[in-house]
Parts: sequence; structure tokens; C-alpha cells
Amino acid sequence: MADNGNGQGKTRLTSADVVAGATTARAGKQAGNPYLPEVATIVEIVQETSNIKTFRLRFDDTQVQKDFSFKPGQVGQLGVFGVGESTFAITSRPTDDFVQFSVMRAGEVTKALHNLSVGDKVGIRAPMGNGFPVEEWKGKKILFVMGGIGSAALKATIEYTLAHLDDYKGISILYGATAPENFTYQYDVDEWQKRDDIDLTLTIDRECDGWQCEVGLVPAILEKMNPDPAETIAVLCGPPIMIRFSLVSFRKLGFTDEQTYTTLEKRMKCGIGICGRCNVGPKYVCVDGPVFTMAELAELPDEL
Amino acid sequence: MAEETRDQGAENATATTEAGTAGATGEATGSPDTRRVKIIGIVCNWCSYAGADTAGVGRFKQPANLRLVRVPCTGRIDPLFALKAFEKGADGVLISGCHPGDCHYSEGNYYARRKFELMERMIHHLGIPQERFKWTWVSASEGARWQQVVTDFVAGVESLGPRQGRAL
Amino acid sequence: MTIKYLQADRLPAFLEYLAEDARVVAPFKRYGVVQFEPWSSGKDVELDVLLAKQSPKEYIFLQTQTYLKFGYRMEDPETSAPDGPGSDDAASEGEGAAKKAEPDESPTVGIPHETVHVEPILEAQTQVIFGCRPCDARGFVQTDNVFGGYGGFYYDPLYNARREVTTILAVTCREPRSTCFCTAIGGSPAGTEGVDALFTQVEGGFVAEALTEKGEAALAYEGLADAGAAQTDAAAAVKEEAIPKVDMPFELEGIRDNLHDNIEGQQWHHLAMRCISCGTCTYVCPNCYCFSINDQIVETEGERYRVWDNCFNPMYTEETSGHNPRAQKSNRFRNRFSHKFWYYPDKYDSLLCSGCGRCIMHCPTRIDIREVLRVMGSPAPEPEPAAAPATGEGKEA
Amino acid sequence: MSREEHIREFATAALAEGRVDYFIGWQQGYNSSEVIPVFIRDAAEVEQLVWNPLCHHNLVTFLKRNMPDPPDAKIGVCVKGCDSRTLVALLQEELVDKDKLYVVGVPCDGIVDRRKLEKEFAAEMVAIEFPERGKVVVTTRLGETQEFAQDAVLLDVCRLCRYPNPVYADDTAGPLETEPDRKHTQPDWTDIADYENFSDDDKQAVLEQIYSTCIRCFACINVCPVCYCWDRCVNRSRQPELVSQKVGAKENLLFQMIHMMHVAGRCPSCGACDRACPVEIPLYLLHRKMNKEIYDMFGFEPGTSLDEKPVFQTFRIEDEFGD
Repeated sequence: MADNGNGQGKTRLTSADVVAGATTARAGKQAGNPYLPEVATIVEIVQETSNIKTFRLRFDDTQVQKDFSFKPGQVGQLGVFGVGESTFAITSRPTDDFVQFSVMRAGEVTKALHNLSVGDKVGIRAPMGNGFPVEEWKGKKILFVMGGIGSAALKATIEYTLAHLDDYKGISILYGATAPENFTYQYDVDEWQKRDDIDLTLTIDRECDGWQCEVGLVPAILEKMNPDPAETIAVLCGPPIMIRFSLVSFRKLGFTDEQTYTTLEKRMKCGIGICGRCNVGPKYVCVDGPVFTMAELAELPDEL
Repeated sequence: MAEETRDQGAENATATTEAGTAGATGEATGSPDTRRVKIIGIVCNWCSYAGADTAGVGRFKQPANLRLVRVPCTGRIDPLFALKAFEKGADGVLISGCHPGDCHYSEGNYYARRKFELMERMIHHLGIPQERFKWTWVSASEGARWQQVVTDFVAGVESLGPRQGRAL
Repeated sequence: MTIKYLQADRLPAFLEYLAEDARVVAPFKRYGVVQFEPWSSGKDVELDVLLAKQSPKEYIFLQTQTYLKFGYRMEDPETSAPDGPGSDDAASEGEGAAKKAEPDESPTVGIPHETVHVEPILEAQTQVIFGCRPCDARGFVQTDNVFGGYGGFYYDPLYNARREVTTILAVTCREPRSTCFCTAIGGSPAGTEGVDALFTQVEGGFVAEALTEKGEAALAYEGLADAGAAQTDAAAAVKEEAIPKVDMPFELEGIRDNLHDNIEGQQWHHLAMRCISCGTCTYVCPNCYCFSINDQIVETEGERYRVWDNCFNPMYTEETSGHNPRAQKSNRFRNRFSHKFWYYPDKYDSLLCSGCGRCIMHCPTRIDIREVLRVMGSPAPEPEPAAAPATGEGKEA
Repeated sequence: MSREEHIREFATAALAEGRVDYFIGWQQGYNSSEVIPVFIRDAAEVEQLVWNPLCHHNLVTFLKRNMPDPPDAKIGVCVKGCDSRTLVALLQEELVDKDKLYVVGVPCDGIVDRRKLEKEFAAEMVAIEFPERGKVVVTTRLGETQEFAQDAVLLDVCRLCRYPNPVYADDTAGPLETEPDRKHTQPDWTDIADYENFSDDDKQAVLEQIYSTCIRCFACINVCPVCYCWDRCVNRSRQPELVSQKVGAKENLLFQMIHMMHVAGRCPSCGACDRACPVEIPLYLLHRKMNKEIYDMFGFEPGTSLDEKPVFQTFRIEDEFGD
């Protein structure tokens, strides 16, 4: 066009630098195109349960791999080219030299992921979301309550707190699954059982041969455990029904909504707060979440 | 929609490599040669699929452009299947099942033939010449008929050439 | 600020001039339907019909935009040549392939294996949108916040690449429709927000005011005369007269808080009764911006594209488990209006509506956003007396 | 008593006796040039119900799965002749519970095409009045007034209508309309003759052009009374993407074709999709063409008798299709 003699400096970003987010936007612009996935290669696949696989991935760009960092509780978009992207919690340790996601075979993308083998290529956009405020929790007891694949969302956080045990007054884990073979990260569970610095309670839905631990639904076991709400942070993740009833139990036990955290899952597309799909009222799960306190959720419309 | 694909493009129709659903890793086989027409055959498990096998066992020579999608019964075939195949770049779609009266499930093909007839009458409105779409009956024993049907249909589509562009 | 006068019969020549360096987009009538289309010589711009069916947002925020192409290739790690152009962002396959071999079991070494080739696509054509209305232009300002180019929280290059090379020449609304309500939400039939140059139809032609540098550049056309005092006065009169012609169907004050308080209101069900859950309102809207990202692949070559989506789509929020956070029609209905007047304002301190009234005109059942705001934007109704006095508390959300 | 008064009376009685939870009829929109569907829950609101030649909405749409709110509501509904055929199509497949339904049939002498009128004026229409039968008076926002003969501005679907009277109703609002002569003859397909006479290439060119404007809003599908899996539609599914979600002439045509194939045998060409389309694509054209083919194949007209089954849900062994 006539006025565009120079192709440069057309953005009004600087002149309209009034909104608080401008800096972020500028940073985003420098960071490049947030829609473009980084290509990564599957380096290892662990079959966790009959329908859950854990994928260990390494970015093809070594610099990206080196620079990659995230906070416990953050998520990423893992995609198969030609099928699509889906959101998964990052389950590796921040110190790992790979990125790890645990995927339950459920829909199109997860099915395609399950069909991949070591050496295959995927696309990753990560990290996204806020993560758990592990810094704020220092000096408190942490109680993880999780069910089924919900453990994937908390795995990185558990690993983090275990790596920084001195910062916390104690770690308790209540983990429920439908049957003994459905515990994801069986190897972790075995290890936690051996350790005496973790208070681990396992439960399954229905009695079965050879089972030594609790039997019953998570909320019921939670009430039986009767944890002391004082100086404790409760972190909850699992199927919606479990969350709903565990929350009732937590309230019964005297936990306030402010000390109860959960992490949400929603259908997401862009992952950067634009596409308008994962919102619960004014909050976007992809950027304002996925971690919320129950007090924050209480403010939002009932669209979980 | 593709429960199973079978690539007949190898040496002859006896090739029974099950390519599985063409997923993220792309199709396991298939020539990159775009000059050859690609034809999707949607066939019922009990008659035409077996008929194709018979043709193979009988070593009837036939064109190798056809890829089969096996469905339980022609009654299962939604017109969408054919349209989707065209959308994905097929140059022709062949649908085949049991002869009327021979349906493994008694009556599936009676429903099917009504649908296909309408489909055939309407397909040219999509800009797809009727010659690119065919539906017929081939029973399990009719290996020769299968050969004939496929040869004729492929020749017809070949005379029209590959369709331009990928979408419809 | 430059103020020029464009004689009505010089309009084609003016567009011709603009088209020298850019694509010109303007409203045209085809089969009686007015839509924004690329201009070409001989086409008559339609300005008598106030609003085109859709806002011109599709020229900046494309309805379908492919932003990534990819292909699966078989490559031999030893002989693989460097990849083709455009794959800089995708990391080099050769390296990935070589690395892939190490943790892998040895038998695969040396065997050709599959790699993925990724090519980002980002193109933007310099363009001028002529003949949109001030509400359409204001729509861009509001979506700018979302896509980040003008100070939002996130930066979206797909949108901004086009936004930055687009000049918007709006035309003052002389005869607003009964469905217009721009003044009620802070706009005006002669509004200048987001407008690069504003054209006002007066006797025999247009008075054109440049408002930005881009606008100045567009008005540099030598076929334009300097506007005389009589012409500028006439333009001012047209603007003045137009403003009271726009109805004020509701009071903006308190709508956000009342929407917050009414979130569980039974009225949502009643208002949503005649909604058919289509996407018309969102697709004709200058502000709605939700989208989906899809992949398409044929054999080994595929693409990833962004495509408009809308919150009325029953499958929009549906999760793989089958659980749908907004399963009911009334939930989805509530989301659209709350987004425009509560969720978005909380985040960007502006409204996600510019009052064009297209959603009212084109809704198959004529759902009226003004009615929705009158009902849900007023203090909670009597059936819930407890909620009524609690206004003003919503701020904390 | 006018038809409008009849409708109000039936609605009042049904609501008062508790036979229905709500009653669906037509109401004036934001001005008298618009008519919109209304859901009456209280007998005191029946005055809102209107009947005039602008009542084009096919209210059967609101009986589809997942449309009623609450889902098990007992519903009263007004149907015109064409609407009743779509209702019959749903009843044939038992997709609507007859026992929860109260149907008021409204004989109809043709619906005015608001869009035809709209195109007569540059300014907005703010009032459309019907001072006497057969006369339409339009007033614009600038105060212009113009009179039209109703017959001259009818919807295309109404011109060849063979079913002015509802084929199924519990009560009928006023006397039946005189059955037109064409009721007793074969259906008239002259409206699509022009299109049919095009060559294949021309057809394709025409269709591509008219479908290129489609914005994929899915109003046509959602408003279609017989498109009953509307909320799980293959055309609208984004993940998995069953049908290309791209917006382009060919993709749009494909999606319309799928829609059409899926309503074959149920679609009586009521034209609801056509009227709902915000970009005014003449969707009706292909649907009419399809119905013609179905008539040629089976001599069948969708939704005309409760005892029939839609042609694609049934078969005859002696059907002679294929080779």
C-alpha cells in the first residue's frame, strides 16, 4: 500500500502501551509464534496400566531441550501431526533431560499417541498454565488426594515436594484406583511404600484377593484418615465425581476452600488464553489455571 | 470409518497385508505416483470381500488401483463414507455387497440399495461425474464377476483421469 | 489532521488508486446479499444498505487459516540431505533422526525411518477495508486486545500479521437501523475507534478525515480535493443528526455485576428457549473470536489450520470422556452474553460488543441481545429475593 | 373467530388444564416486520401469540432431541401444513412422544418471503401489516409505505404447496383452507426446472458459487426439524474431525450434501433451512431436487401419513434398483 513504504515498525504496540498485559504481549511477540509446536522424538514409552502409557520425549532442537523448564502442575499440548493436539500434565521432574507425559487412551489424539513407538515424532507446545504455588506452601504439610489418572496431574508436584522435603512439614498421599492393576506409576507407589517419610494410603474400590491396603472410595477413606486441617495444604485431583465428594469430605474435616487446591482439565485448543474454549466463567483454564483453589472455583459459574 | 484397509496393490489380489487404519504415521503402503487413479472400494464382509478373495485365489488379473474398506454389511454404509473418500482424494468409489436376498443379516442390502440409488442420482450435483461412483452386488463365489466389475470400473475412472485437487 | 473531499463519481478512481498497492475490500451486493469482497474494477460499492451481512473481520481473522504444513518422510539417517526451505523453526530433522537412533535399540540404525517435516505458514497481504462502519472498526480494537497486538496479554502473530498491514476506511452511518445500539455501549455512528480514516457521505460525495498515519497515507490520493468549510459543516451535521437516531435500549451501568449475580437465574432458560444453538450470531459478529484448531492429512502430507468456532456448538466444550461443561443450551447461551459483558471486561477493561445489531438481524429466531441484557443485566428478579440486594459484590470475581 | 383467536383459545385451555408445560407459537418480534417463536408458560401471556403470513418458523424444530427444556416437558405446538409434515416424519420414527404433545394445526394460505420484501428497500423495514387477506403493506424506517399483493411476495416453497392444511393435528385453528387443485395431481417440480436443465459443468459452477458464501454457522442443520442428531452432527464435530471443517465452496457443498443425504426421506422441503441461512443460500434448491428424485424412485412424499415409514427406513423386496 502507498503508506507502507517501509514494511517495518507498523505495530502500534509501543504507542498503545497502556494495558497491563502489553509487556507480556511484547515478550510473546519476541518469543515467536505460539501456535507452532516444537518437534520432539519419543525416547521411551512406559506402559503404566492397560490403557495408560507414559511417553518420554526429547525435543529435536537441543537448545530447546536445554532451555526447557516448567513449574510443577503446568501442562503442555502434545500433538500428533495429522491428528491434533491435546492437553496433558507434564509429569517429568524439572531436572530430567526429557519431557514426560502420561496419556490415557480415550479419544482420537490419545489413540494416535498410543499407536506410536519409540523414535516417532510428535509436536509439543509447553509449558502452559500457572502450576502449583509450591513456594507459598513452604512450611506446611501437604496432603495429596488423587484417583486414577488424576495422579498424572500431581506427579510432577509430588516429585518436587519429595525433592524438597526439608521445605515442608510432611507429605501424605491418598491414592485410589478401581483395582490394584490400575495404579498409574506402580513403580513410584512401590517406592513410596518403602519410604517412611511419606504417609501413603492406597485404596481400591472393591475388595480383591491379596490386597493389603484400604478398600473403599476415596472420600470415605479420607474421612477415615481424618487429617488435621491445621497448617495443611490439600491437593485434589481425579475424576469429577471423586473431586465433588472429596470436597464435601474436606469441608466436613474442617478444611477451608482456600487451603484446598485442585487442577482442572478442559478441552483446549490454543493454550494461550485466546480460543475461548476452556473458560469457566471469566477464568481460562489454560492460562489462569489449571490450578485453582476451591475458593477460586466457588466464585465461578457451575461449568466444571 | 475404515475398520480395516487392505491394499490390493501388491502383485495380485491375494495380497492380504492389513494396513490398519491410516493413522498419524500415514499409510503403510501406497505409491506416491499421483498419475495413477486411486479408487476406494467399500465392501461387505460376507459377499464382496470374500468375492475379492475368490478372485485373488483364482488368480484373476485385475487392476491394482483399488483399496478396500471392509464393513460388516452394506447396510452399514452411510453415503458420507463415499463422500468422505472423495474429499480425501479418491478418484472413484466402488460399493459392493451381497445380492438382494443373500444378505448375511437378511435385509441390510435392501436398505442399502435405496440409499445408493439416491446417492447415484445426486452425486453429480457435487461436481463428481456419475462414472466415478458405482454400486453393485458381488457374491463370495463370483470371483470372475468381481474381476469384471473392478476392471470395468477402473477403466471407466481411468478414462476420466485423476481428479484435480484434493477436496471435492 | 487532513480533511479531504471525495466526489461521489471519483470513488472508483480512488479505489483504483488504493488497489495499486493493496487489496481493496469493500461491501458489494451479489444476488441481493451485501458482503465484503475484494474489489475489482467495475464493481459498485454498496453503501446504501447500512450493514453487510458479516463484519469484515474475516479479512483479518480468517475463517480458515492454515498455519502449519507437515509431511511424513522416510529418511535414511546416513544419506539424508538437509531439508527443503522453510523448515527452520522445525529443527533439523537430520539431527533429530541421528539422535533418535541412540536410545533406540540398535537394529533400526541405518534403516530408513520416518521423520516429520514441518513448515510454518504466515502470510499477510496489504489491504484496505473500505466502507465498513465505525462499529466494525471498533470490533477490531476489541479483538486487538485478545490477540495482543495492541496491548493484550498474549500475542497472536496470525492475527496481527494481517492487522498491521490493514488500513480501515470507515463510513459514517447516516441512517442507523432500529437494531443498532452502538451509542448505548459507548460507540457512535461516527465513531473513530479503530478507524484510520472516516468518510462521511454528504451531498455529492464524501468528506474524508484522516485519523491515523495509515489514514493520511490513504488520503494522499491527488484526486481528492481539500474539503471546504461548507462540506465539513455538512459532514458535522450528518454526524450530529445520526447520533440521536440510534436507540438506547438499555443502561450499561451495572450490567456486568448483574450478569454476575444472575448467573444461576432461571431466566437464562427462558431466554435460550428459542435459540437453536447455531453459530450465526458469533460468525456475523465483529467481536466474536473463538476458534478451533484442526489437523487434516491425506496420506503423508497434512496441514494444521485454525478455523472459527463458536460457543453455541454443542460439542464445543465436550471432553473426550463425554462430559460436557456446557451441555445445556442455556449454559452456552449464557456464556456468549456473559463473555461479552462480564468475562471480557474483567480481563481487558472494555466490552466485547460494538452494538452493530447483526446478531439480532441475522439470528434465525431473532434472539435480541438488547432483550437479554435488559433481562439479565438488571438486578436479579423477584423469585430470588435474597440475591437482589447483593449487587456490587461481584467485583471480586 | 380468527385463526389467531383460535390459537390463543387452544393455548389458554391447554395451559389451564395442565395438558402442557409450555405452548410454542409465534409472536411479534422487535417490530411488526418480524415474527419469532414464543414459548408461553403462563395462560396470562397468550395475548402474545399471533398468526399472520410472516409466521414462517417451523416450530417442530423445538421438539427435537435436546431442544425441550426441561427435557421431558409436555409441549403444545402450532404447525402449518408443511410443519406438520416434518412432525409426521418425526412421529413415523417415534422420535417425539405423541403423548407429551398437543398439536394445534394452523391452515395456511402462504407465507410471505420477508427477504423478497427486504430487497425492495434500501432502508430497514420496520412494519409489515396485513390490512386484509392477500394484501401486504410495508413501512420503512424512513416512513416510506408500499403495498404488495401477498401472492407476489410468497415464499418459493409456498407457490407449489400441496398441503396448506396440516396433515396431523389434535385441534385445528379455524376452518381448513381450500385444497388447491395441485393437491390432486402429481407434485409440480417446475421451480427446479431451470437448474435441472443446466449442464453438469454449469450445475457445478452454480453450486460452487452459491455455496462459496456459506459461513458454516450450521443454522440450516440446527433449524431443520428432521435433522435430529443436530447436536452430535458429523458435520460439526471438530474432534474428531469427521468432515473437513475448512470453509470453502467445495467443503461447504460436501457438508450440505451430507446433511441432505441424512434427511432424505424425512425432508418435505419445508424451507426452514433456506430461511434460516444468514447469507441467503438457496438451500431449498438441492432439497427439492432430492425430493423429486425420491418421488421418481418411490412415488413417496415425506411426512404425509402416520402409517408410512420414511422410505430409507424400510424397503420392499421387489425394489428394482441396481444391476
